[in-house]
Amino acid sequence: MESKEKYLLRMEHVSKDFYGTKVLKDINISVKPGEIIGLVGENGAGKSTLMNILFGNPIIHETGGFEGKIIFDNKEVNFASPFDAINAGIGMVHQEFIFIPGFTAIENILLNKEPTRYSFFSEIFGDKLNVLNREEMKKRAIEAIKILGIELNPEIIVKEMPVGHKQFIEIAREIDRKLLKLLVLDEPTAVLTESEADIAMNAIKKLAAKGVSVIFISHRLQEILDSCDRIIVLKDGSVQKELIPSDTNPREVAEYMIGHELTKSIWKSKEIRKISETILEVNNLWVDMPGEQVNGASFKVNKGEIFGIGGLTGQGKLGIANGIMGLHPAEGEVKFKGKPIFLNNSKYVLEQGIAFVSEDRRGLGLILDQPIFKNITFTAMQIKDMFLKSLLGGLIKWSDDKAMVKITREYIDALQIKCVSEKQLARELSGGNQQKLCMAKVFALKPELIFVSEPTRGIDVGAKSLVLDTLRQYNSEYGITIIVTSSELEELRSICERIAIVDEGQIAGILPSTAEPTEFGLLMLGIKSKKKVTMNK
Amino acid sequence: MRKQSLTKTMNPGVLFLINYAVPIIFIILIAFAIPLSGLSGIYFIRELMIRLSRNSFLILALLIPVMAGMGMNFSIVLGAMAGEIGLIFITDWQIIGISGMLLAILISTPIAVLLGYFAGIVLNRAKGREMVTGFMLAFFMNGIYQLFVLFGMGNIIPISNSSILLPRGYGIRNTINLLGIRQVLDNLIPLKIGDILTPVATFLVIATLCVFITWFRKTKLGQDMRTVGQDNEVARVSGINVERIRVLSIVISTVLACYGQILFLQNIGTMNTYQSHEQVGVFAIAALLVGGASVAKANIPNVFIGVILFHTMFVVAPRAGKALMGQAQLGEYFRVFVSYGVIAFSLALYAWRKRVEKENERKKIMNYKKSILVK
Amino acid sequence: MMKKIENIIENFGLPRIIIFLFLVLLFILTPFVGVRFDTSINDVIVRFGMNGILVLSLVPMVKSGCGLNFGLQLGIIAGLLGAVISIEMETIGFAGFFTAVGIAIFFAVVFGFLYSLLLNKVKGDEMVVATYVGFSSVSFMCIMWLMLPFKSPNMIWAYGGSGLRTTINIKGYWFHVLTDFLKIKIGNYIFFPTGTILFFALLTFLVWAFFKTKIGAAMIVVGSNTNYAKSCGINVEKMRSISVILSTVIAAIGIIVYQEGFGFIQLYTAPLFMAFPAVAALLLGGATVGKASIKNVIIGVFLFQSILTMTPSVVSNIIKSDMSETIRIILSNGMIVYALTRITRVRT
Amino acid sequence: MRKRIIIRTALVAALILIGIFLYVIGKEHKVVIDNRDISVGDIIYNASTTYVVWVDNQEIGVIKKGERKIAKVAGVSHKIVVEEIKDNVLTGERYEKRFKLKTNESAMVNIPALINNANEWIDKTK
Repeated sequence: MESKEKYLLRMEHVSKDFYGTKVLKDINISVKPGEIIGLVGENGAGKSTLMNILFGNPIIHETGGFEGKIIFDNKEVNFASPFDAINAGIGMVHQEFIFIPGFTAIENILLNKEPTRYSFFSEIFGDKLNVLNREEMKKRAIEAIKILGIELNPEIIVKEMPVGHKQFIEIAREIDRKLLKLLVLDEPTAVLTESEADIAMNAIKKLAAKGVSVIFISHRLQEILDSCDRIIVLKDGSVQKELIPSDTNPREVAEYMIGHELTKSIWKSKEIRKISETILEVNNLWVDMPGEQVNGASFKVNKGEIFGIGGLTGQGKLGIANGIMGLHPAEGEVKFKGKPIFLNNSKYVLEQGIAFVSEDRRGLGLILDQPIFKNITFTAMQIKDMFLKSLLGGLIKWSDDKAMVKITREYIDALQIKCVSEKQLARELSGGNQQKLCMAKVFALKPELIFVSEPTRGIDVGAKSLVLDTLRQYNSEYGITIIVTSSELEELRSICERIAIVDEGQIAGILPSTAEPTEFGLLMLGIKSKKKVTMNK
Repeated sequence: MRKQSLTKTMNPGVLFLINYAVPIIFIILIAFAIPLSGLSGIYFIRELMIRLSRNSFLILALLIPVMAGMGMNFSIVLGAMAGEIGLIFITDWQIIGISGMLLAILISTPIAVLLGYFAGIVLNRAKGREMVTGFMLAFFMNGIYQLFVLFGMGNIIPISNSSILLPRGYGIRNTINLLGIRQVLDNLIPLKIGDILTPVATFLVIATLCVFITWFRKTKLGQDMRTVGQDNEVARVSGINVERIRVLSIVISTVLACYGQILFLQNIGTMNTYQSHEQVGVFAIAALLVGGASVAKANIPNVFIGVILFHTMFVVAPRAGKALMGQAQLGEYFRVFVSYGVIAFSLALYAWRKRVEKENERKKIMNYKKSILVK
Repeated sequence: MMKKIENIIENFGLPRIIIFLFLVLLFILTPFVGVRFDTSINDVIVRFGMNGILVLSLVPMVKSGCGLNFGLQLGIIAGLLGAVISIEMETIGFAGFFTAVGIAIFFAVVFGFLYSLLLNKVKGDEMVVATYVGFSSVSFMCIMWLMLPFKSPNMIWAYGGSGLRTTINIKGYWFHVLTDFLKIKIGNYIFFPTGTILFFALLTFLVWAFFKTKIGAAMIVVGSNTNYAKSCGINVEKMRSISVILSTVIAAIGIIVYQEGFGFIQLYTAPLFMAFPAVAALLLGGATVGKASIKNVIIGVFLFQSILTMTPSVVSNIIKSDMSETIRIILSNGMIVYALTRITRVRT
Repeated sequence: MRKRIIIRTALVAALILIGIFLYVIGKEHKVVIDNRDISVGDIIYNASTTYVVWVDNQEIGVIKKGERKIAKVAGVSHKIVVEEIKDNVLTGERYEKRFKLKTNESAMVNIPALINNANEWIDKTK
């Protein structure tokens, strides 16, 4: 018993499944007071789910709770809501800012924790009529900032601050909680410059020295190696390995993160391709896609190849396709078949013969309340004037439902879309069939180049292979160039010739899919080359 | 096709112009209208004095919902109705003088609270559309008010004083004479500057309200409202009961509007039972916007600047119209046009500005990224 | 069972049910309070023809996602201009009617275009802005009616006072040209305004047809999923503009048809509140802020006009005073408030 | 917490009391002032001259004999003052009386009776 005493947090045999699919399998993690734990893992390794469980996020309860138990501060806990977790002394700093831009640093640090002075009206209308104690607020804010050890005037409005500092505001807010025992940091350094990141890491170490335990989630492996006491590698919902930074190296971590077992079907070239000409050339592309920013990506795609874009979520891989398709403001030079194309103009891009199967199937991919045949034919009708009868000498372009239905039937057979009839609403189809619908819509455009984002996200295994096979087929039969963007490395390696890994909005490197998985892992973990690592060490 | 940049933010000078377009235009208009009207300075000042004392309170009632991010509270009309119901009762009971007015306030407060609560709940169910909803709600409640006053009073609600009842025996007359409380507050502390009678007491009341609002901003509740006003979601995750705060802001505003209307009518001295409240919302809001406020930001100076500019226009427009076209009617129409136009114009400006500013924010972030990534 | 009822209420909307029951009650009561049933039916049909097009005019904007057109007055003004100018030109009969329509369309296109530029700048806040654009344009026209140099003695004040009259009698110009076209008399009390109804049917068909064309289809998509539309390379702003212009034009025609049946052109502040009944009618027909169809228009106008015609006669016969105005206010505005509070709940 | 409940209940009570108080002191009463002959039992007081009348220090005006004037006053306790006037000159013949009125009571004052100190100088009616 007393041996366990020295642990602040113990998660024992924690398992969780969403609708039958196990996302966490028998997790055992224990954190000592004042210890910094680095949490590493691919997308879907279970990091976020684990944290949601710890914080008693409503999603967990709505989906039937979890197995196993959590002992925090020697009490078994199962928080009903994040607020309970906070009251128990667990703090969280999110990747995306959560504060009021129009408020000063002080007001933000003490958001809804403001100390107040008594006013008589509170007797009549309740405590909320007490007056804020500005002096006290300032004092506490400054204390918190001091611990962070940065130069920051608490009086200025956060909106006016340099972006880098904004992250500190959130950390400071957590520090201010007197009863803070455990702090969870989710990618806190994502938006920070190297130097700011260092400051942040030092602040975190200071906290730990004060006895606050820290769980540190980051994809910047170097930071983790530099500042954590222990590294826990999650993979496919279970603890793959616990490592001590001092006696490991990036490569090892990457190995554990990506895993060894070889894919059943790595891409095998049917015949060795002769180096064909470049079809798409992207130079220094910037895309302002919230959460998936692209910061100057450059790469080339060969005609007729299947090109993969991978990387961890939030690093910007999705931004590339969306940017080129003009769905988010973009800047930079994109050449298609040798001639430059305008950005920020979807119609133009589509007319050039570039099409897009969006990752946001229900939002961008389909009109859920419209029948299948409309969904498949609409884009083609608008862009290529297909499926239109022109009356009064082309004065009126009347939509030709018969032609639509005809082509729709063809695709329904070709892609084996399971539906009652072509008149059925897209909303009523299963995820897999909706995805096929999106693809049919794109094929109907007869494009030369297709962007496909997260083609198999949230669809069942059977449909998965079918979708991938369809892509392969259209690539080999019609020689359509396909650029697949996916968070699942295995998937990419199974259909792509070459895979580019995106990290912090830039192409970290391009590898043939036959390369060692670990190599990809290293790229994802922001380690461009051995040299840089040693340099930072 | 237009070339768009990720990083080129909008010129702040232009933004400033957009912010204050309405007051600027107004000042220009007035600059032209005053000489045309040929009004004597003294008359002019007297008029302004009256209108300041009469309208300021109602406009101040708009400030708190703006703070809570609910935009211009078109449903202050509900408050005005509550106030009028109070006045109807005291006229019926023949309670006169300052005590009559206070009693009216006392009676109408609970009604205003209830109406405000109702309005708050309705507006919560129309997030993002508070204004148009509040506006329609005002129309809707006007119907209910008619039902209550025109058919309920003298039927279900006993009204003893036949002089305010319609000849048919129930329902309140179209106009009620408020002789009993006419200008009792204005003349409570009589003070003559030159030959202008200043309603000192009324101004004191208004001043008190200003103090209250400034104080309120400093309270926890005030802070919560500002938080909610800035960002619902952040407020929610930091544990603030957003819905409740929003309702409260409307309740307060409604109650204040109720007092405002009583103040207004004690100055006028007669009450159009079925019209007095109808335009309250429009004029108050127009005035506030003219004062340089926006849907998201309004403070006490805006109120007074607004009253002065807006009502100067009201005073001079008819005369100017007459001088210009030989028709007072013209000026009449013109000022109605102005009140509506101002609202349309500044709402549009604001909605547009909101977009520009959002883009600017994103662009700032991009700039930052570039600065750290491009070497 | 309980569940089922709840579902029905949820789908059909409580106020709609209440109003419907209220209407049924009215019809049941008519004979007992000594109101002629046939005449009231007749009124309903006539008013249906008069108001149908105004309500129809709302549909394009709803479909393109611009919400309920509280700025309907803009179209009405265009219509009024057409009407008065046609009279100034002393055009009579069908010629007069169609001159009016023609001129009205011209103005409507201009106004609609400018209006759409504004609405595209204020995406999300269309409705509140539209409301005040409507109001201010009406009050602006009040000034214009005073100042515009019209000469026709039937329109300007007989003695003194410049500017147009508040109401202009169109007898002798194009009064009832549609109503009396192929008019069918049934007994002494009922007649069927074939022309009006036909004209309404024609416009309805055109609107329906429009949404079968390439542009129409694109417009619907813009309304139902803007991002999808963007990803298909549709120019969202352009589609919205077209829908706004379309709405304005139809509204302009609508008001002329209304006057044609009513017999008078009402100027000055008369159009101020004309948007709300139309909107209410559409909603009553089952439309929401985001969805509206021809069906909604027809059902809505019928229900709404029935209530407007029945309440005064029936209710005032029961309680010896006229409550109809009050009831109208509560019904129409209540309907709108209800619709406005519903949409966001659907969204979140 | 208890403190709070007490304060709030007290407040509500206070407001109600204030309400009643306002009602009482704000209530409007009609006071009819006659300058006419009046017979009390077998005595008859004759209205002989003209008087100026004040009620609650507000001048009601001149009442010639045989005339009547109406004053509207608010509240409970009131003071009426009459002074004789001869060829537009106040004679200094002042008579003062105080009287109370319950809510929804109105009074009828007879000057001849008043100046002769008869008990029937005032007649209160519901």
